[in-house]
Amino acid sequence: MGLRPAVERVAARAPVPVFAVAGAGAQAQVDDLLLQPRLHLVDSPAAANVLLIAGSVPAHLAGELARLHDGVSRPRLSLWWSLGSSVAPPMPPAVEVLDADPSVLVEAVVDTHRRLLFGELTSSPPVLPDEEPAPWRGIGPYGQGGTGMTGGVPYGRPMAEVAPDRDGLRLDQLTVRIGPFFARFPTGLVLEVQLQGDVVQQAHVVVAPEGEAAVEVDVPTTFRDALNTPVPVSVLELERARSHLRSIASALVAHQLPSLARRVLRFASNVHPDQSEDVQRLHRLLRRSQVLGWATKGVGPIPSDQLEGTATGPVARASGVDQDERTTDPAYLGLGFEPIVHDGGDARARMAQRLAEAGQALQLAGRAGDRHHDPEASLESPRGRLAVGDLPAQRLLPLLPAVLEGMEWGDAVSTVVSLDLDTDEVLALRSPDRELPVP
Amino acid sequence: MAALEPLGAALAVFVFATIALVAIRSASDATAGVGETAPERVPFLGGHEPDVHAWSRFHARYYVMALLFLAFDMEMVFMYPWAVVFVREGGIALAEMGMFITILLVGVLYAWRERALRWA
Amino acid sequence: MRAYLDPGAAVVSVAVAMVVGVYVVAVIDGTAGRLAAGAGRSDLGAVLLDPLRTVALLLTQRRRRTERADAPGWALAPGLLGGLAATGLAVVPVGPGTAVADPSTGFVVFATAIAFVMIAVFLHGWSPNSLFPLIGAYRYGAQALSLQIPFLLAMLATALPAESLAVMDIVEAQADLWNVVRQPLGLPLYLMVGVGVSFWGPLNLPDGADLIGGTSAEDAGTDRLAWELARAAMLFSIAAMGAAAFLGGWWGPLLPGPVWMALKTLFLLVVMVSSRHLVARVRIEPFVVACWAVFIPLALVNIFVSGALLL
Amino acid sequence: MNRSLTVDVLFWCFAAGSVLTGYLVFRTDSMVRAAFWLLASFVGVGAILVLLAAEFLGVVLILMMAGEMLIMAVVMVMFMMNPAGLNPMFMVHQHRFAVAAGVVSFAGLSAVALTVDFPDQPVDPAVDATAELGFELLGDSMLVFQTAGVALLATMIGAIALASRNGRFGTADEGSLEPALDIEELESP
Repeated sequence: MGLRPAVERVAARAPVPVFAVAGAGAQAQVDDLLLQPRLHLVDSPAAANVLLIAGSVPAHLAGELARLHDGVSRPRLSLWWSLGSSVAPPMPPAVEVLDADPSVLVEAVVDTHRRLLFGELTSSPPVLPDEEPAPWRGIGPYGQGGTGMTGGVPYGRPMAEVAPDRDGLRLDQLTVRIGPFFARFPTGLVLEVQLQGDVVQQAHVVVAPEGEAAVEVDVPTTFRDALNTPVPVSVLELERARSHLRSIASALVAHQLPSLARRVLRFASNVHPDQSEDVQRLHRLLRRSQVLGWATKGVGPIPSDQLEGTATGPVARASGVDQDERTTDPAYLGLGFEPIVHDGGDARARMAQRLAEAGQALQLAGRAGDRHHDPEASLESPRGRLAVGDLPAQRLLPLLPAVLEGMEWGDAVSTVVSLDLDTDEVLALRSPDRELPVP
Repeated sequence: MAALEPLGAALAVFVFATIALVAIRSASDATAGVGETAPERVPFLGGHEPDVHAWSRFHARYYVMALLFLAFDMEMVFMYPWAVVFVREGGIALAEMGMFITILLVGVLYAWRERALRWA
Repeated sequence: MRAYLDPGAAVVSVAVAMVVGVYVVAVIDGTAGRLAAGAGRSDLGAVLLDPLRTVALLLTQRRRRTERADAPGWALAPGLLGGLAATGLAVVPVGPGTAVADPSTGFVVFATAIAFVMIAVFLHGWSPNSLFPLIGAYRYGAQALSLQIPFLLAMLATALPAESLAVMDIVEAQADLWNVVRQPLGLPLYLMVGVGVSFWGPLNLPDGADLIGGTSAEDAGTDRLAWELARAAMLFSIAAMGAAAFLGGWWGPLLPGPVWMALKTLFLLVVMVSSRHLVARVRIEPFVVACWAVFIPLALVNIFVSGALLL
Repeated sequence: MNRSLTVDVLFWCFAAGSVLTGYLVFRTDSMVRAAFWLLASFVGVGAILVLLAAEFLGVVLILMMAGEMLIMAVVMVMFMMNPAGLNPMFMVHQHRFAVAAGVVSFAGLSAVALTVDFPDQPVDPAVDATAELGFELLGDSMLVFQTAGVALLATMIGAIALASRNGRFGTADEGSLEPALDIEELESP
């Protein structure tokens, strides 16, 4: 005694390592937690003590959520930040926070962690039963579960098998499903990739089976409301700028610049119509940091001819497709709106496109006065054309297999990040055969 | 034999620092409670379990670069003694090493030209 | 006769220097991060205390194993990295005739410590038997093998004027002119490689964000603590050597030598540590090509030009 | 402790360590461990070289082995069927022959070591061995040195030509014939 309580007292004042799962309707709020100095958002559950589940996580992810929970380091607890959702997570959390105010959440997380350290709360026990992935003990000549050089299930799992590759070697191919809680992907996105070394040989998107209770995309957002009711153009455009800036912030995190991401997030949360020069300054900063430079140049190119019938929005415009639903809206025409188009079609062009559009959106918001958009015209969301039953994510995801093929893993992650997929939309996707529905 | 003591001091520092860090790393074992369950030991892939062991015939695609490195590393050995006597030998040292390096740079140029350094 | 301390004194002085150095790295990182984030008022207390609190927190976190991990390798990796950092630090002289260890091959000993970092990182990534650490380990293999030659060449240029491989002589030879002036290409190359060797910021490819932590993705508690300590120590030891080899070590007006040495080390630390908040992650493949096709020729030009100027 | 005793103790530690780690290379199932045990063995040999007053050569040996053994680990993992030793296996084949070869070579080397009258010429501590090596390279051994350069160039080009599939003239296996090996057959245990 003596030393340990002292260490625990000091530890209770440290930034709390949190693994955050952003469920439906919670992505923006979870992204903003990066601004909280008393939380430390981590990418891997091993580094975390608190599992934060925000918004609603659909029931079909129960197994994965349980496995994630069991991977969190002890002492651990899970905490649910409801954010207006009434559907509790499929795994009962120890603590619930009903208030949407982030400072209340931070208080709760810090307090939970402190009580966990002081033994007032007990570390949550493993959810999954203590079962080996496959029975192996005592099997085989050495009791390791295998036979021969490559047979059996040594220590519970089989070994990988060889497959041909483009450089003529036949080496092991690892088929893994990455997601649905991979920190760089939106929650719910599961990529089944075949890796040889660090190169993606094949990737495909696994979708939740039909019939699973859907998290309806009924989480109200400005753009979903705008489908039915007229919304002031200034409100829409401010929201667009915010969304684009958030997307840039998560790209910055993926490119290992969390500090700059904080700067962008702070900008996004206080965004104001007369800040378009700040966007210029941000552009210079991103160029200098090479996020809009060699870090993304030539990564994940999507030529415009691949885009027919698939992506719309900034992804399409970054590939040189001059198409924007706002040009059909009389309110925007009155403002002299002209779509911005970049060419290049790579991750860099997509990020530059979003930054330019954020600046444009701020200008439009400043000039819009009290104009309202026309709910009859089709709606351009920050991720492309939005209509009932026509979600941008559904148009973006089919691009992934072709783009990711043959890509180094780091570039593959940059590419997925550059598509700016919406968590709510990804969580809503269903298909009968778990394959992506063809748009 | 005069030069051994400094190396001995460096060795002592190495041994001590290594042991100290291994000790720090083992510090929490003292407070460890019950063992982990099997699901707690599953490598993290984002929620899904891996189907196979990650240990495999890993396709390191930079093997050509690695072979190039082997040759170049060998060359570096010649350069240390050269650097020490460079000033005393003067122009001849410059010319000889210049020739040696030029020959080896041809190899790098060849690798670059054959695109042997790229893999993705 | 070359300078050295007896083993006990050597261990104590390096241990003290490493603890201070690691803490300074953490404080610089916190400050640079807050500046880059443009946070309004800076919270000095948090900058100074958060590193210590995080150490305490990691001490309370349970370590974690993965199924069928290489436990000895996993335990050894951070120790090896820290031992290498300490050895590198030991051969850096702090004042005229004052060094923990100044072998006549000091420069080669330092280079050896740098070269073995790849063994430590590879072991760290291989041991957990998990996909992302494994990819990180192999990626560092490519990174370290490519960095090795430019590093050795950039360092070797400083041995030319000294006519010796002893770090003390390399510093002595800079009495009139620092190597950073004599060989302007040397220091940028060295710093780039230094950031790469301690896998920091833009060159943190083995523990990168795209691999959700890479070789340390499965680390918890003291595993993570030891690894981060060792990595920061590596950064410190590289900055110290950079100050000695390029910035004239203890040479400087007015202040005593060791103070100059500390100031120069601090300066290089600020440059290297803040790179993490200024530059994005580099892509591994173009980086490998750049190392061979650009940095090696540049380092050779550096050697030959500075050599020709010496004659 | 007196100095020559320290050197003796260190020598025996490194010597025993080298032999032990060298033995462990063949006792482990994991290719990575095997490569790193071999590395440890080389480090011991390098340290012994240092104790023999060949300071530069010893340290440089250790320096070089880091890169070489990492490459060895990477390549062994690439091409061995069971790289991590998940299923235990034997690194040694033809046990009887191996034991016999080992005993014979040990006996031979010991005989040489015991019978040869080694020259006893301690190096003058004032001599800088590294500089001597440099003068040798730039003087009498100049031709050897330059030949080494050409040999290394040939190594590089040969390695690239053999190992790299892509090149200026298309892929290496264009128009080539597969060797008549049944891969599946090779892989069965």
